[in-house]
Amino acid sequence: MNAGTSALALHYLRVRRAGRDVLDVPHIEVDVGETLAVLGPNGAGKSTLLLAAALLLPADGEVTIFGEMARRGVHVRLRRQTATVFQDAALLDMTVRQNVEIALAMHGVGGPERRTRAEEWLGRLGVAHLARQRGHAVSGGEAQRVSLARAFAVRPRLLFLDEPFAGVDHATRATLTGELRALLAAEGTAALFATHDHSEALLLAPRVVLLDAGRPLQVGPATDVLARPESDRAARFLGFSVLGPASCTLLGLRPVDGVTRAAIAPEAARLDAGGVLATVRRVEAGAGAGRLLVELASGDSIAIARPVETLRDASLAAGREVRVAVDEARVVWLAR
Amino acid sequence: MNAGTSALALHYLRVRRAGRDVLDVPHIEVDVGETLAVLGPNGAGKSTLLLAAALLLPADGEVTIFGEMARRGVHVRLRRQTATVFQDAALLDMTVRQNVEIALAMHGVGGPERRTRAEEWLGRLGVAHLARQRGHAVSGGEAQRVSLARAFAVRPRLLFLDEPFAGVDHATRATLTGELRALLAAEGTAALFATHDHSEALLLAPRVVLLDAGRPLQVGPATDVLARPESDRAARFLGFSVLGPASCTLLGLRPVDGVTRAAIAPEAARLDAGGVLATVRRVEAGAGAGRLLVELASGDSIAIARPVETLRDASLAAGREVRVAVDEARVVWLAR
Amino acid sequence: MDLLLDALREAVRLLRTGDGDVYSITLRTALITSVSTFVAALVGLPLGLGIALGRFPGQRALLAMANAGTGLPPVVAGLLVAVLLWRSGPLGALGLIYTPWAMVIAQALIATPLVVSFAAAGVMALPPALHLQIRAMGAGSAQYLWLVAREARLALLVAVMAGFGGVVSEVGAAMMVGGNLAGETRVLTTAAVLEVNRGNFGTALALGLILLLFVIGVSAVLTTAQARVRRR
Amino acid sequence: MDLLLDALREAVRLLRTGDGDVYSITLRTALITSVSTFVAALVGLPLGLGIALGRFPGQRALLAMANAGTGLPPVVAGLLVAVLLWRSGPLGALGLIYTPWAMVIAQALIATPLVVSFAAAGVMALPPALHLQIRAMGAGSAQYLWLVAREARLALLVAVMAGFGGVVSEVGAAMMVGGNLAGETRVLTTAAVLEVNRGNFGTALALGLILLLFVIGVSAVLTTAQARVRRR
Amino acid sequence: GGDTAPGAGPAATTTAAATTPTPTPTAPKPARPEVILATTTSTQDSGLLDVLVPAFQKATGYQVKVIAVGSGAAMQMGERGDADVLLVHSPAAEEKFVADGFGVERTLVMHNDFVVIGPAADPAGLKGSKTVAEVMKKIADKKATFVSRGDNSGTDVLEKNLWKGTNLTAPKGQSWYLETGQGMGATLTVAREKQAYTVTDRATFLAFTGKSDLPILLEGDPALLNVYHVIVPNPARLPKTNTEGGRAFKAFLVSADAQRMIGDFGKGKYGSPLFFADAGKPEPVAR
Ligand SMILES: Nc1ncnc2c1ncn2[C@@H]1O[C@H](COP(=O)(O)OP(=O)(O)OP(=O)(O)O)[C@@H](O)[C@H]1O
Ligand SMILES: Nc1ncnc2c1ncn2[C@@H]1O[C@H](COP(=O)(O)OP(=O)(O)OP(=O)(O)O)[C@@H](O)[C@H]1O
Ligand SMILES: [Mg+2]
Ligand SMILES: [Mg+2]
Repeated sequence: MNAGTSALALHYLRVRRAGRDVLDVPHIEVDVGETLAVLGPNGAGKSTLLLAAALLLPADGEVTIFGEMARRGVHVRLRRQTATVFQDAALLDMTVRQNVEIALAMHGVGGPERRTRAEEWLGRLGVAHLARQRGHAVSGGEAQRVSLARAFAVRPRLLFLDEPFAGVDHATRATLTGELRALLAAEGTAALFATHDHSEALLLAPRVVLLDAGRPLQVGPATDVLARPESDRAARFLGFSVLGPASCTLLGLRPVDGVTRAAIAPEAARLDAGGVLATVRRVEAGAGAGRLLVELASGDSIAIARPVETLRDASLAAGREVRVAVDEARVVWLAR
Repeated sequence: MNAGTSALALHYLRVRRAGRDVLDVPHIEVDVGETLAVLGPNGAGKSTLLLAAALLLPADGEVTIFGEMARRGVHVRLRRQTATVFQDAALLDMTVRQNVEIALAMHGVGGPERRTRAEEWLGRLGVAHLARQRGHAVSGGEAQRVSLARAFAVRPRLLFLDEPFAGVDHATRATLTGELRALLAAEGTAALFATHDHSEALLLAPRVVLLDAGRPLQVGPATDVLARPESDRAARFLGFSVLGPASCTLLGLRPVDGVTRAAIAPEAARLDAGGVLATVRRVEAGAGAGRLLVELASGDSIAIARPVETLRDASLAAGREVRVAVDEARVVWLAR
Repeated sequence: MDLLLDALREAVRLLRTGDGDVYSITLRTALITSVSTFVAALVGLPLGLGIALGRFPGQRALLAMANAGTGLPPVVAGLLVAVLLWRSGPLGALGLIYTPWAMVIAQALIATPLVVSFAAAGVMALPPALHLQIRAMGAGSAQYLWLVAREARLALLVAVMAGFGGVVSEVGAAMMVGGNLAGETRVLTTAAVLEVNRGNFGTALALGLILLLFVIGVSAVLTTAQARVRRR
Repeated sequence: MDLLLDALREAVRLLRTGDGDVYSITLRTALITSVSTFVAALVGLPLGLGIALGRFPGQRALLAMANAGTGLPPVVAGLLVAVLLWRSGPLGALGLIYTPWAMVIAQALIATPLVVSFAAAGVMALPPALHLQIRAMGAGSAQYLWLVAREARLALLVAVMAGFGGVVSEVGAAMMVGGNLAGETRVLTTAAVLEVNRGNFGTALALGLILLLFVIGVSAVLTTAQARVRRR
Repeated sequence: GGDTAPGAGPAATTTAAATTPTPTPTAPKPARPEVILATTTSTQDSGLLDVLVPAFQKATGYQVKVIAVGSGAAMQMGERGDADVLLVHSPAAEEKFVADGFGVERTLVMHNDFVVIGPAADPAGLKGSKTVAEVMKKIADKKATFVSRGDNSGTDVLEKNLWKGTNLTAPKGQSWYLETGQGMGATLTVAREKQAYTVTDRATFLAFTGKSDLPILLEGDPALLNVYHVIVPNPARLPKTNTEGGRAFKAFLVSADAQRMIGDFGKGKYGSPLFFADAGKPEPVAR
């Protein structure tokens, strides 16, 4: 590990909570200026990972921030190089502007500049009009935005972002992701970024780590990991349908090298008059996309991407028979 | 208003908070078995609307639930026909299962059935393994799921859902939206559903109301409202780019009936070698989609949908020159 | 300083030999203070909850009274109860003066405002969202109160301990309405005062130490509960 | 019952005429209890915060001591301080016994555990996420303590009021170390006890009422702060 | 004059100071002005000290700190050197105090007397009895409720002696024998409420007149004499004490002025004095 290029290095990081190992990470590293996205199902340990890395949760193992290993006495100094946006943005019981100013004060920013910088960032996050409102009297998304303003305003070298856009409305979210990306690049800020949104991960992070049950499941370039899961669990979490040998045969998919399980992205499946017969189970939606869940004769289910506008069509009602085809080129074969 | 068909009717509902009118709704009605989605930017008043409708926040005006007007003394009885999932799921300081059971107890469900029903619903929401964990010791998304289990378990006739899937991972979210839709249909449950996700609104709600600054901006069928905003504000909130006359001319768009402002969905714009010259401002992402924000010579910006995988391409770096075209058939002309 | 050592030795001696009725006095102290604390909790906890949660006229006045009542001098409380219970008083016929019951009444009068004030403060400190959650589940008034109390249980325990601490240490009311009658209404505090008056400061301190032992035992319940919550 | 009316009338008379030095006694009461409460707050608030927040050996023992100390009988506290301050005691040379300073010391000893215990309980009741938020902002120890204290300010006010209530109403320590000297260490409670001993129950009650008036005035600060928070 | 009513409230201090004729101050400001007087509750509760102390302070410039406790506690303070002068009424204990070398210059100041009071109905039939021995025997025989202070005060010691005088076993522990462990005032209140017999000093009893409905059933027996002495702690044994101040107060108590004030105290309010000045008289023998 090179002190000059590593913003954050975690070694054999373990957290026990309520008697369970909720985090067990052999090694994760974030380079200076790099953004690493953390994806994983609910309860995977994303928040735990961020808190432990931000030195906010006692953990076994080593946390190294810009080359300096965290140990008693240096925590505050190390934390001042970072800023954290929590999943549940909790503002202090003071005005919104003071909430930002207080963080600036801790980073040694002088009085007059505190105020201008606080107002600047509240403005950039579209909550300048709330500056004099009390921190407890804002809406969920507003609190999230103030929390982002607070984190950005201190100009940290390393950012911990825990689903920071979860409660933010879509128009603002798009703007914010765009600004965040520009900002991180301009300031050379590193970030560890927990999210459930693949598009955000793809935009912001060159690399992602998939976390599951506290352990890294897959690490790599964002486009690779999201498009090519390496295990059943990863595939299912990423929204792929996992098919066994019977289904593969049914769909005419020829496995490579004796591997028999196929992961199929919803976009790789389509309704096709020439396809295999299947029964509609239900329609699903989320994250801007629609999916039709159908069951094959083999018993496996397969999700098919559908335009959201068609989701309420009566032709897709549960129990209907449809014909399904899969784009063989886009099938991901699972070794495990 | 017909008592037999109306699940929820709000009349001249007003809420003041910290000296501001944060909600001012002349009339909103949800039919028995119907789902109405509430969309709106952060701070629009969605949560306030739900809380006031659920009789949890003092408000001026009338709230009628299944034909019975809320007034002193009947609140508890009316509330027992409803269930609410809050934006910030707060569990009580008892085990997860007890959190569900206690709600069932309030709805008069007997001891042994309480337990089976609680376990059934925790299972359906994928958090059965947490049944014995304390309510304060679960992750954000887990708490959200328990909160959903608690709401569904009581089999309400009217559901208030405040961004219930915001912290839920995508795979689960897809499953849950699908199940929720089936459930609402099967049980004839009505719902008032605040969300930021258009796909969820389109899947679950035949009708949506756009809320802005506490006031309904536009109400109608989900596909209409989301595809055809009627005002600048609605258009911008829904992710449309709003262009003035100069830009329209530049792009060769001919306004209908002297109206001069065009709202353009990101999907209606594309990069096109034969298009108009524009400068890349930045890339954005969110809700599963990517967008390229470019600036026209006229000064207006326009967002163009892009596949998420391409968002980090160097060719889209800020400052680059691109050529843009708009699909005239998909332009929405704004009267105001 | 020697006095402190003497007192310690004397405390051990008293506890070993049971001299000076120290066991029966301690038992009586335990009984009387438990009953007064219990009564105060029974009255004070619902009142404190009600004041913190309800919206009714006079609520603020009640809170103000309870807050002020935490400074009610025991001797004044004792005098008030004595005036009622004396033979010449309106309740004189009950013959309660100089009985443990009189002490219970006076001490409950002292402890109740303490319980009310601290219970109300504790309940007001709960997160506002909690109340909405509980109401949203369809809680009736009783269920609502019960669940809020359950969430505030540590604060309510603190409130009850405040009441207990107030009565176990007070002497003015116990003297005034109990009369410090040997074998009947003599408790550890009044016995200690007696020893002070007798000039037996060592014995007085010894009795104080025994009282503290008792209080430590009782308050360990609170400390343990707090430690458990803190560990999470 | 007549006694109560008499007492009321007497209280009014005392306040109108200023007889019996009632104003100077009230002023002295205010001064002594404020200083003791201030000292107790100065010592107790940081201790309470530290116990609630820190992780150090002996923390639980300290909490247990503070919790138990809320039941420390004033007369025992008074005796302890007296033993130190008597001429024959180790600090006798300071000549503090039977001065207001002695009362301040004894009362601070009584109030400090109250402040510590209630401050700790109040801080422990803060939402756990708050601590993370503050630390995440890069707070040093002092900034952390300050911000936590700021968030818990109402609970800390309650704790200080508990200390104040404890000393303003107590009489054992004030008598023991102050000596109830007219014009020097006589405060409202000790004056009331003197009147009780003299059989002037009406005057005693009147003094008690005046004390209550004073306490109501002081505790109004708390009630007002609570009402403001509640309105949100 | 010295007719300030006992129990006139804290006002006594100021009014008394204003109206007491003061001897011309001759002494210069004392080197150690603070004098701690340990005394019994009866001198304080009756209001006598509210008259004497200001006069002394005015005359001499000393500051007296009156610590009113039981005689037992007062002598404890004396033994430790925490008092500069004692005014007490527990002769046997006083003699032991002096004999043990803790006190010097024990001087007679005043006396009043104890009385036996009880319910008007007089269930034990004390009325008409001539001696206190007779009275105590009747109470014991009838097992009539009797309230004792039980606090080692002068009064308490005397009362305990009265039982011994009748050759009865000590009544402690008998169900009819209540020990309050409190001062005289509180004990009078208990006796009133319990409609019980008790022994009280006349000063406190008179101060409580109107608040106690128990009549005097026996008085005048020489055995009921209540004698107050002033004692100065032994400076050789207790060097830290303010002997000078203690002696000054002693001298004041036996001065003609103070003796007159003592003799006049309470006359106006109760028609009879509460104390009888005794300075210079021989030690009373009957006890
Ligand atoms: N305070 C706590 N005490 C004990 N266990 C906890 C606590 N908080 C979380 N957990 C458990 O730790 C595990 C990891 O939680 P964590 O909050 O890190 O998950 P997450 O990946 O952030 O999930 P989400 O997507 O829901 O935010 C979960 O199984 C959860 O139940
Ligand atoms: N407790 C409060 N006191 C005063 N004002 C409040 C309070 N809570 C919210 N507000 C204000 O009320 C308005 C509406 O808030 P509300 O929570 O209803 O918004 P929302 O539409 O749910 O937003 P979001 O998408 O962020 O959840 C906002 O402007 C907010 O600042
Ligand atoms: Mg999380
Ligand atoms: Mg909201």
